[in-house]
Amino acid sequence: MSNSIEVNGKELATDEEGYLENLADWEPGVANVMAEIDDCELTDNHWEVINFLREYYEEYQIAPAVRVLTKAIGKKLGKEYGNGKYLYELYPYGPAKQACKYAGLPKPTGCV
Amino acid sequence: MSTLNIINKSPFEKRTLDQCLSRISKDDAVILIEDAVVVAMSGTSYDSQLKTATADKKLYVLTPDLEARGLADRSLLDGLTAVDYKGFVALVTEHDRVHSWL
Amino acid sequence: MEEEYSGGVEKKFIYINRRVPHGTAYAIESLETVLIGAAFDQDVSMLFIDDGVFQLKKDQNTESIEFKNFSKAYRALEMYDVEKLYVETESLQERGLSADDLLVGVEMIDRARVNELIDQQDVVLSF
Amino acid sequence: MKISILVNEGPYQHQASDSAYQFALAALESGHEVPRVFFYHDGVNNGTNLTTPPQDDRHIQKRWSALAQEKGVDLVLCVAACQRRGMVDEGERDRNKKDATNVADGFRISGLGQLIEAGIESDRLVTFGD
Repeated sequence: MSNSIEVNGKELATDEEGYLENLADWEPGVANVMAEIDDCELTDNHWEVINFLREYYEEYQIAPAVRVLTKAIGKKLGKEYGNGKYLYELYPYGPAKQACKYAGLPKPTGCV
Repeated sequence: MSTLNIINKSPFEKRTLDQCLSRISKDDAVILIEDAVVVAMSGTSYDSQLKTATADKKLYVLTPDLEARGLADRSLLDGLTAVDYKGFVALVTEHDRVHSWL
Repeated sequence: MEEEYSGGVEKKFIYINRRVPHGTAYAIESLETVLIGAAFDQDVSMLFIDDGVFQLKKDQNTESIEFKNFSKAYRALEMYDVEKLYVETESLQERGLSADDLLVGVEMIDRARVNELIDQQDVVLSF
Repeated sequence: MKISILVNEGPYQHQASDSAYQFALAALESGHEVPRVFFYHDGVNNGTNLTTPPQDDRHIQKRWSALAQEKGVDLVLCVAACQRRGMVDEGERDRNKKDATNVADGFRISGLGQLIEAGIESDRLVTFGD
Protein backbone atom coordinates (compact mmCIF):
# COMPACT_ATOMS: atom_id res chain seq x y z
CA MET A 1 0.00 0.00 0.00
CA SER A 2 2.80 2.41 0.92
CA ASN A 3 4.44 4.53 -1.75
CA SER A 4 7.95 5.83 -1.81
CA ILE A 5 10.66 7.27 -4.02
CA GLU A 6 14.34 6.55 -3.89
CA VAL A 7 16.61 9.56 -3.58
CA ASN A 8 20.37 9.17 -3.23
CA GLY A 9 19.97 5.67 -1.88
CA LYS A 10 17.32 6.67 0.66
CA GLU A 11 13.73 5.45 0.60
CA LEU A 12 11.37 8.40 1.17
CA ALA A 13 7.67 7.85 1.87
CA THR A 14 5.18 9.64 -0.36
CA ASP A 15 1.41 9.71 -0.58
CA GLU A 16 -0.50 8.26 -3.51
CA GLU A 17 -0.08 11.42 -5.55
CA GLY A 18 3.64 11.46 -4.95
CA TYR A 19 3.85 14.23 -2.34
CA LEU A 20 6.41 13.71 0.41
CA GLU A 21 4.85 12.33 3.60
CA ASN A 22 7.52 13.99 5.68
CA LEU A 23 8.43 17.48 4.49
CA ALA A 24 11.73 17.34 6.39
CA ASP A 25 12.90 14.65 3.96
CA TRP A 26 13.28 17.20 1.19
CA GLU A 27 16.61 17.70 -0.55
CA PRO A 28 17.28 18.92 -4.12
CA GLY A 29 17.51 15.33 -5.33
CA VAL A 30 13.84 14.88 -4.41
CA ALA A 31 12.79 17.38 -7.07
CA ASN A 32 14.95 15.67 -9.70
CA VAL A 33 13.57 12.22 -8.95
CA MET A 34 9.97 13.47 -8.95
CA ALA A 35 10.51 15.28 -12.23
CA GLU A 36 12.01 12.14 -13.76
CA ILE A 37 8.88 10.20 -12.83
CA ASP A 38 6.82 12.88 -14.62
CA ASP A 39 9.15 12.77 -17.67
CA CYS A 40 10.16 16.33 -17.05
CA GLU A 41 13.67 17.74 -17.09
CA LEU A 42 14.35 20.46 -14.55
CA THR A 43 15.98 23.56 -16.02
CA ASP A 44 17.23 26.64 -14.18
CA ASN A 45 13.83 28.17 -14.83
CA HIS A 46 12.15 25.32 -13.00
CA TRP A 47 14.58 25.72 -10.14
CA GLU A 48 13.82 29.46 -9.89
CA VAL A 49 10.24 28.52 -9.06
CA ILE A 50 11.16 25.68 -6.72
CA ASN A 51 13.61 27.84 -4.81
CA PHE A 52 11.14 30.68 -4.62
CA LEU A 53 8.47 28.35 -3.23
CA ARG A 54 10.81 26.95 -0.61
CA GLU A 55 11.96 30.38 0.52
CA TYR A 56 8.41 31.65 0.62
CA TYR A 57 7.22 28.67 2.65
CA GLU A 58 10.15 28.96 5.04
CA GLU A 59 9.34 32.61 5.63
CA TYR A 60 5.53 32.56 5.78
CA GLN A 61 4.60 28.92 6.48
CA ILE A 62 2.10 28.91 3.63
CA ALA A 63 2.32 28.09 -0.05
CA PRO A 64 1.74 31.26 -2.08
CA ALA A 65 -1.41 31.62 -4.15
CA VAL A 66 -0.69 31.25 -7.86
CA ARG A 67 -1.19 34.96 -8.48
CA VAL A 68 1.25 35.80 -5.67
CA LEU A 69 3.72 33.40 -7.22
CA THR A 70 3.33 34.85 -10.72
CA LYS A 71 3.70 38.38 -9.41
CA ALA A 72 6.87 37.43 -7.53
CA ILE A 73 8.39 35.58 -10.49
CA GLY A 74 7.63 38.56 -12.72
CA LYS A 75 9.39 40.82 -10.24
CA LYS A 76 12.40 38.54 -10.14
CA LEU A 77 12.80 37.56 -13.79
CA GLY A 78 11.11 40.40 -15.63
CA LYS A 79 7.57 41.27 -16.61
CA GLU A 80 7.35 38.84 -19.52
CA TYR A 81 7.66 35.95 -17.04
CA GLY A 82 5.09 37.27 -14.61
CA ASN A 83 2.09 35.47 -16.02
CA GLY A 84 0.28 32.20 -15.61
CA LYS A 85 1.21 31.06 -19.12
CA TYR A 86 4.90 30.98 -18.34
CA LEU A 87 4.34 29.00 -15.15
CA TYR A 88 2.02 26.55 -16.85
CA GLU A 89 4.55 25.95 -19.59
CA LEU A 90 7.11 25.03 -16.95
CA TYR A 91 4.65 23.06 -14.89
CA PRO A 92 1.95 21.69 -17.16
CA TYR A 93 0.21 19.89 -14.26
CA GLY A 94 -0.31 23.25 -12.63
CA PRO A 95 2.24 25.32 -10.71
CA ALA A 96 0.36 24.94 -7.43
CA LYS A 97 0.29 21.15 -7.61
CA GLN A 98 3.40 20.13 -9.50
CA ALA A 99 5.89 22.77 -8.39
CA CYS A 100 4.77 22.50 -4.76
CA LYS A 101 5.27 18.76 -4.95
CA TYR A 102 8.82 19.08 -6.32
CA ALA A 103 9.59 21.78 -3.76
CA GLY A 104 8.48 19.62 -0.87
CA LEU A 105 5.55 21.80 0.17
CA PRO A 106 2.27 20.39 1.49
CA LYS A 107 -0.32 19.21 -1.00
CA PRO A 108 -2.77 22.03 -1.79
CA THR A 109 -6.19 21.35 -0.27
CA GLY A 110 -7.99 22.20 -3.47
CA CYS A 111 -9.63 25.15 -1.80
CA VAL A 112 -11.41 28.07 -3.56
CA MET B 1 -26.52 52.03 9.26
CA SER B 2 -26.88 49.56 12.07
CA THR B 3 -25.71 46.13 13.15
CA LEU B 4 -27.57 43.24 14.72
CA ASN B 5 -25.26 41.66 17.27
CA ILE B 6 -25.84 38.04 18.27
CA ILE B 7 -24.75 36.87 21.71
CA ASN B 8 -24.95 33.18 22.58
CA LYS B 9 -22.99 32.85 25.82
CA SER B 10 -23.98 33.25 29.43
CA PRO B 11 -22.38 36.44 30.80
CA PHE B 12 -21.97 34.58 34.09
CA GLU B 13 -19.41 32.41 32.34
CA LYS B 14 -17.96 34.44 29.47
CA ARG B 15 -17.45 38.16 28.99
CA THR B 16 -18.82 38.26 25.45
CA LEU B 17 -21.88 40.34 26.31
CA ASP B 18 -19.77 42.98 28.10
CA GLN B 19 -17.32 43.03 25.23
CA CYS B 20 -20.13 43.58 22.77
CA LEU B 21 -21.91 46.26 24.79
CA SER B 22 -18.68 48.21 25.29
CA ARG B 23 -18.32 48.69 21.55
CA ILE B 24 -21.70 49.04 19.89
CA SER B 25 -23.61 52.27 19.27
CA LYS B 26 -27.13 53.32 20.05
CA ASP B 27 -28.37 52.42 16.58
CA ASP B 28 -27.31 48.82 17.02
CA ALA B 29 -29.33 45.96 18.45
CA VAL B 30 -28.44 42.86 20.43
CA ILE B 31 -30.23 39.53 20.42
CA LEU B 32 -29.58 37.00 23.18
CA ILE B 33 -29.82 33.39 21.99
CA GLU B 34 -28.80 29.94 23.27
CA ASP B 35 -27.11 30.20 26.70
CA ALA B 36 -27.14 34.01 26.64
CA VAL B 37 -30.87 34.03 27.43
CA VAL B 38 -30.12 33.41 31.12
CA VAL B 39 -29.45 37.12 31.57
CA ALA B 40 -32.77 38.25 30.14
CA MET B 41 -34.82 38.24 33.35
CA SER B 42 -34.98 41.02 35.87
CA GLY B 43 -33.34 40.39 39.19
CA THR B 44 -29.93 39.15 38.05
CA SER B 45 -26.68 40.85 38.96
CA TYR B 46 -26.59 42.19 35.42
CA ASP B 47 -29.84 44.08 35.99
CA SER B 48 -28.46 47.59 36.23
CA GLN B 49 -25.90 47.15 33.49
CA LEU B 50 -28.50 45.90 31.05
CA LYS B 51 -30.90 48.65 32.04
CA THR B 52 -28.22 51.14 31.05
CA ALA B 53 -27.86 49.35 27.74
CA THR B 54 -31.58 49.20 27.01
CA ALA B 55 -31.87 52.92 27.69
CA ASP B 56 -30.52 53.67 24.22
CA LYS B 57 -30.16 50.32 22.44
CA LYS B 58 -32.62 47.63 21.42
CA LEU B 59 -32.20 44.31 23.21
CA TYR B 60 -34.02 41.14 22.20
CA VAL B 61 -34.17 37.60 23.52
CA LEU B 62 -35.08 34.43 21.61
CA THR B 63 -38.21 32.93 23.20
CA PRO B 64 -37.67 29.25 22.24
CA ASP B 65 -34.28 29.30 23.98
CA LEU B 66 -35.81 30.99 27.02
CA GLU B 67 -38.56 28.36 27.18
CA ALA B 68 -36.09 25.52 26.83
CA ARG B 69 -34.25 26.78 29.89
CA GLY B 70 -37.33 27.07 32.07
CA LEU B 71 -37.29 30.83 32.12
CA ALA B 72 -40.27 31.75 29.99
CA ASP B 73 -42.54 32.61 32.89
CA ARG B 74 -40.07 34.90 34.61
CA SER B 75 -40.50 38.61 34.09
CA LEU B 76 -38.16 40.00 31.52
CA LEU B 77 -35.96 42.96 32.11
CA ASP B 78 -37.67 46.24 31.24
CA GLY B 79 -36.95 47.28 27.69
CA LEU B 80 -36.07 43.77 26.53
CA THR B 81 -38.23 42.33 23.76
CA ALA B 82 -38.89 38.62 23.28
CA VAL B 83 -39.00 37.31 19.70
CA ASP B 84 -39.48 33.90 18.07
CA TYR B 85 -37.34 32.61 15.19
CA LYS B 86 -39.39 34.56 12.64
CA GLY B 87 -38.85 37.66 14.72
CA PHE B 88 -35.13 36.87 14.74
CA VAL B 89 -35.18 36.61 10.93
CA ALA B 90 -37.00 39.93 10.72
CA LEU B 91 -34.32 41.57 12.86
CA VAL B 92 -31.64 40.22 10.55
CA THR B 93 -33.36 41.83 7.58
CA GLU B 94 -33.98 45.13 9.35
CA HIS B 95 -30.32 45.69 10.16
CA ASP B 96 -27.57 46.28 7.61
CA ARG B 97 -25.33 43.48 8.82
CA VAL B 98 -25.11 40.76 11.43
CA HIS B 99 -22.22 40.29 13.83
CA SER B 100 -22.10 37.04 15.79
CA TRP B 101 -19.91 37.48 18.85
CA LEU B 102 -18.67 33.92 19.08
CA MET C 1 -27.32 42.28 -5.22
CA GLU C 2 -28.27 41.53 -8.80
CA GLU C 3 -24.82 41.34 -10.29
CA GLU C 4 -22.56 38.32 -10.15
CA TYR C 5 -19.38 38.71 -8.14
CA SER C 6 -17.45 38.08 -11.31
CA GLY C 7 -19.29 41.05 -12.71
CA GLY C 8 -17.35 43.22 -10.35
CA VAL C 9 -19.44 43.49 -7.20
CA GLU C 10 -17.10 44.64 -4.50
CA LYS C 11 -18.26 44.31 -0.94
CA LYS C 12 -16.55 45.31 2.24
CA PHE C 13 -15.63 42.27 4.33
CA ILE C 14 -14.34 42.51 7.87
CA TYR C 15 -12.82 39.59 9.71
CA ILE C 16 -13.09 40.07 13.46
CA ASN C 17 -10.66 38.06 15.54
CA ARG C 18 -11.28 37.77 19.27
CA ARG C 19 -9.50 34.59 20.38
CA VAL C 20 -6.10 33.50 21.59
CA PRO C 21 -4.41 31.41 18.90
CA HIS C 22 -3.67 27.67 19.24
CA GLY C 23 -6.18 26.80 22.01
CA THR C 24 -8.79 26.58 19.26
CA ALA C 25 -8.54 26.51 15.48
CA TYR C 26 -10.42 29.80 14.98
CA ALA C 27 -7.37 31.97 14.41
CA ILE C 28 -5.87 29.79 11.69
CA GLU C 29 -9.22 29.19 10.05
CA SER C 30 -9.90 32.92 9.96
CA LEU C 31 -6.53 33.48 8.32
CA GLU C 32 -7.16 30.72 5.78
CA THR C 33 -10.46 32.33 4.88
CA VAL C 34 -8.81 35.71 4.39
CA LEU C 35 -6.11 34.22 2.15
CA ILE C 36 -8.62 32.33 0.01
CA GLY C 37 -11.00 35.28 0.00
CA ALA C 38 -8.27 37.53 -1.34
CA ALA C 39 -8.72 35.90 -4.75
CA PHE C 40 -12.20 37.43 -4.93
CA ASP C 41 -10.94 41.01 -5.08
CA GLN C 42 -13.11 42.27 -2.28
CA ASP C 43 -12.35 45.09 0.11
CA VAL C 44 -10.94 43.22 3.12
CA SER C 45 -10.18 44.43 6.64
CA MET C 46 -9.04 42.44 9.63
CA LEU C 47 -9.79 43.60 13.14
CA PHE C 48 -8.10 42.20 16.23
CA ILE C 49 -9.88 42.87 19.52
CA ASP C 50 -10.03 41.25 22.96
CA ASP C 51 -7.85 38.10 23.04
CA GLY C 52 -7.52 38.27 19.24
CA VAL C 53 -4.58 40.63 19.67
CA PHE C 54 -2.49 37.62 20.75
CA GLN C 55 -2.75 36.28 17.21
CA LEU C 56 -0.30 38.98 16.13
CA LYS C 57 2.12 38.52 19.03
CA LYS C 58 5.75 38.34 17.96
CA ASP C 59 8.00 35.38 18.75
CA GLN C 60 5.39 32.63 18.72
CA ASN C 61 7.20 29.30 18.80
CA THR C 62 4.90 26.35 18.31
CA GLU C 63 7.57 23.69 17.91
CA SER C 64 7.06 22.04 21.28
CA ILE C 65 3.29 21.71 20.84
CA GLU C 66 3.88 20.44 17.28
CA PHE C 67 1.61 23.02 15.71
CA LYS C 68 2.35 24.84 12.52
CA ASN C 69 3.54 28.39 13.26
CA PHE C 70 1.00 30.15 11.10
CA SER C 71 1.68 33.50 12.75
CA LYS C 72 4.35 34.00 10.10
CA ALA C 73 1.66 34.09 7.46
CA TYR C 74 0.23 37.39 8.74
CA ARG C 75 3.28 39.02 7.22
CA ALA C 76 2.29 37.62 3.82
CA LEU C 77 -1.10 39.35 3.87
CA GLU C 78 0.26 42.43 2.13
CA MET C 79 1.10 40.32 -0.94
CA TYR C 80 -2.52 39.25 -1.01
CA ASP C 81 -3.57 42.90 -1.02
CA VAL C 82 -4.92 42.61 2.50
CA GLU C 83 -3.48 45.80 3.89
CA LYS C 84 -6.04 46.96 6.41
CA LEU C 85 -5.16 45.41 9.75
CA TYR C 86 -6.66 47.09 12.80
CA VAL C 87 -5.80 46.43 16.43
CA GLU C 88 -7.77 47.91 19.29
CA THR C 89 -5.56 49.97 21.59
CA GLU C 90 -7.44 49.09 24.78
CA SER C 91 -7.32 45.35 24.09
CA LEU C 92 -3.54 45.50 23.81
CA GLN C 93 -3.18 47.62 26.95
CA GLU C 94 -5.45 45.38 29.03
CA ARG C 95 -3.17 42.48 28.18
CA GLY C 96 0.05 44.27 28.99
CA LEU C 97 1.06 44.52 25.34
CA SER C 98 1.96 47.37 23.02
CA ALA C 99 2.30 47.80 19.27
CA ASP C 100 5.99 46.84 19.62
CA ASP C 101 4.93 43.32 20.57
CA LEU C 102 3.20 42.77 17.22
CA LEU C 103 4.78 40.95 14.30
CA VAL C 104 3.32 43.13 11.60
CA GLY C 105 2.51 46.80 11.07
CA VAL C 106 -1.10 47.61 11.99
CA GLU C 107 -3.34 50.58 12.45
CA MET C 108 -4.21 51.17 16.10
CA ILE C 109 -7.82 52.03 16.72
CA ASP C 110 -9.53 53.17 19.93
CA ARG C 111 -12.44 51.17 21.33
CA ALA C 112 -14.76 54.11 20.71
CA ARG C 113 -13.97 53.90 16.99
CA VAL C 114 -14.48 50.14 16.54
CA ASN C 115 -18.14 50.58 15.91
CA GLU C 116 -17.45 53.19 13.25
CA LEU C 117 -15.28 50.69 11.41
CA ILE C 118 -17.85 47.90 11.60
CA ASP C 119 -20.53 50.31 10.47
CA GLN C 120 -18.77 50.72 7.11
CA GLN C 121 -18.86 47.00 6.34
CA ASP C 122 -21.17 44.83 4.28
CA VAL C 123 -20.20 41.44 5.68
CA VAL C 124 -18.91 40.61 9.15
CA LEU C 125 -17.09 37.31 9.63
CA SER C 126 -16.22 36.63 13.21
CA PHE C 127 -14.08 33.74 14.33
CA MET D 1 -34.04 38.76 0.76
CA LYS D 2 -31.18 36.30 0.32
CA ILE D 3 -29.87 35.12 3.68
CA SER D 4 -26.94 32.73 3.77
CA ILE D 5 -25.73 30.95 6.88
CA LEU D 6 -22.36 29.89 8.27
CA VAL D 7 -22.25 26.98 10.74
CA ASN D 8 -19.02 26.57 12.71
CA GLU D 9 -19.91 23.82 15.17
CA GLY D 10 -20.57 20.13 14.84
CA PRO D 11 -23.85 18.42 15.75
CA TYR D 12 -25.04 17.59 19.29
CA GLN D 13 -22.18 19.11 21.29
CA HIS D 14 -23.28 22.71 20.78
CA GLN D 15 -26.63 24.25 19.92
CA ALA D 16 -25.19 26.17 16.96
CA SER D 17 -26.26 23.72 14.24
CA ASP D 18 -29.77 23.49 15.71
CA SER D 19 -30.07 27.26 15.95
CA ALA D 20 -28.90 27.60 12.37
CA TYR D 21 -31.45 25.03 11.23
CA GLN D 22 -34.36 26.67 13.06
CA PHE D 23 -33.25 30.03 11.72
CA ALA D 24 -33.07 28.72 8.15
CA LEU D 25 -36.53 27.21 8.45
CA ALA D 26 -37.98 30.47 9.80
CA ALA D 27 -36.27 32.47 7.06
CA LEU D 28 -37.78 30.23 4.37
CA GLU D 29 -41.21 30.36 6.03
CA SER D 30 -40.95 34.13 6.12
CA GLY D 31 -40.55 34.14 2.33
CA HIS D 32 -36.81 34.72 2.18
CA GLU D 33 -34.31 32.72 0.17
CA VAL D 34 -31.59 30.70 1.87
CA PRO D 35 -29.23 30.13 -1.05
CA ARG D 36 -26.44 28.46 0.90
CA VAL D 37 -25.42 27.09 4.27
CA PHE D 38 -21.65 26.84 4.58
CA PHE D 39 -20.20 24.43 7.16
CA TYR D 40 -16.75 25.28 8.47
CA HIS D 41 -14.51 24.14 11.35
CA ASP D 42 -16.17 21.23 13.22
CA GLY D 43 -19.37 22.26 11.44
CA VAL D 44 -18.47 19.91 8.59
CA ASN D 45 -19.34 16.99 10.88
CA ASN D 46 -23.00 17.89 10.39
CA GLY D 47 -22.71 16.30 6.96
CA THR D 48 -21.75 12.74 7.92
CA ASN D 49 -24.23 10.03 7.03
CA LEU D 50 -22.79 7.63 9.60
CA THR D 51 -24.63 8.94 12.65
CA THR D 52 -27.39 6.94 14.33
CA PRO D 53 -28.84 9.12 17.08
CA PRO D 54 -31.45 7.44 19.31
CA GLN D 55 -35.00 7.54 17.94
CA ASP D 56 -36.16 9.96 20.60
CA ASP D 57 -33.57 12.54 19.59
CA ARG D 58 -33.55 14.83 16.56
CA HIS D 59 -31.60 13.61 13.54
CA ILE D 60 -29.53 16.67 12.74
CA GLN D 61 -28.01 15.42 9.48
CA LYS D 62 -31.30 14.17 8.07
CA ARG D 63 -32.98 17.43 8.91
CA TRP D 64 -30.33 19.36 6.96
CA SER D 65 -30.49 16.92 4.05
CA ALA D 66 -34.25 17.34 3.88
CA LEU D 67 -33.83 21.10 3.74
CA ALA D 68 -31.53 20.69 0.76
CA GLN D 69 -33.85 18.31 -1.04
CA GLU D 70 -37.13 20.07 -0.32
CA LYS D 71 -36.08 23.71 -0.37
CA GLY D 72 -33.04 23.63 -2.64
CA VAL D 73 -30.67 24.97 -0.01
CA ASP D 74 -27.05 24.46 -1.10
CA LEU D 75 -25.22 22.74 1.78
CA VAL D 76 -21.45 23.18 1.39
CA LEU D 77 -18.78 21.54 3.54
CA CYS D 78 -15.36 23.24 3.56
CA VAL D 79 -12.87 20.93 1.85
CA ALA D 80 -9.90 21.82 4.06
CA ALA D 81 -11.97 21.27 7.22
CA CYS D 82 -13.27 17.98 5.77
CA GLN D 83 -9.80 16.68 5.01
CA ARG D 84 -8.73 17.31 8.59
CA ARG D 85 -11.83 15.69 10.06
CA GLY D 86 -12.42 12.72 7.80
CA MET D 87 -15.42 13.86 5.77
CA VAL D 88 -15.09 12.17 2.38
CA ASP D 89 -17.17 12.33 -0.79
CA GLU D 90 -16.45 10.42 -3.99
CA GLY D 91 -14.11 13.06 -5.36
CA GLU D 92 -12.10 13.24 -2.13
CA ARG D 93 -12.09 9.46 -1.86
CA ASP D 94 -10.53 9.12 -5.29
CA ARG D 95 -8.19 12.06 -4.86
CA ASN D 96 -6.82 10.90 -1.52
CA LYS D 97 -7.23 7.16 -2.10
CA LYS D 98 -9.56 6.47 0.81
CA ASP D 99 -11.80 3.42 0.82
CA ALA D 100 -15.10 4.94 1.91
CA THR D 101 -17.32 7.98 1.67
CA ASN D 102 -19.53 9.52 4.35
CA VAL D 103 -21.01 12.73 2.96
CA ALA D 104 -24.80 12.66 3.28
CA ASP D 105 -27.23 13.45 0.46
CA GLY D 106 -27.73 17.13 -0.11
CA PHE D 107 -24.27 18.09 1.14
CA ARG D 108 -21.31 18.76 -1.13
CA ILE D 109 -17.65 19.41 -0.44
CA SER D 110 -16.16 22.56 -1.88
CA GLY D 111 -13.74 25.35 -1.08
CA LEU D 112 -13.82 28.36 1.19
CA GLY D 113 -14.46 30.43 -1.90
CA GLN D 114 -18.08 29.30 -1.60
CA LEU D 115 -18.30 31.10 1.74
CA ILE D 116 -16.91 34.30 0.27
CA GLU D 117 -19.24 33.96 -2.70
CA ALA D 118 -22.21 33.55 -0.33
CA GLY D 119 -21.10 36.73 1.41
CA ILE D 120 -20.95 38.57 -1.90
CA GLU D 121 -24.17 37.28 -3.41
CA SER D 122 -26.41 37.24 -0.34
CA ASP D 123 -27.94 40.25 1.33
CA ARG D 124 -27.06 38.91 4.78
CA LEU D 125 -24.68 36.32 6.17
CA VAL D 126 -25.50 34.97 9.63
CA THR D 127 -22.96 32.96 11.63
CA PHE D 128 -23.77 30.28 14.22
CA GLY D 129 -20.96 28.80 16.28
CA ASP D 130 -19.38 28.54 19.70
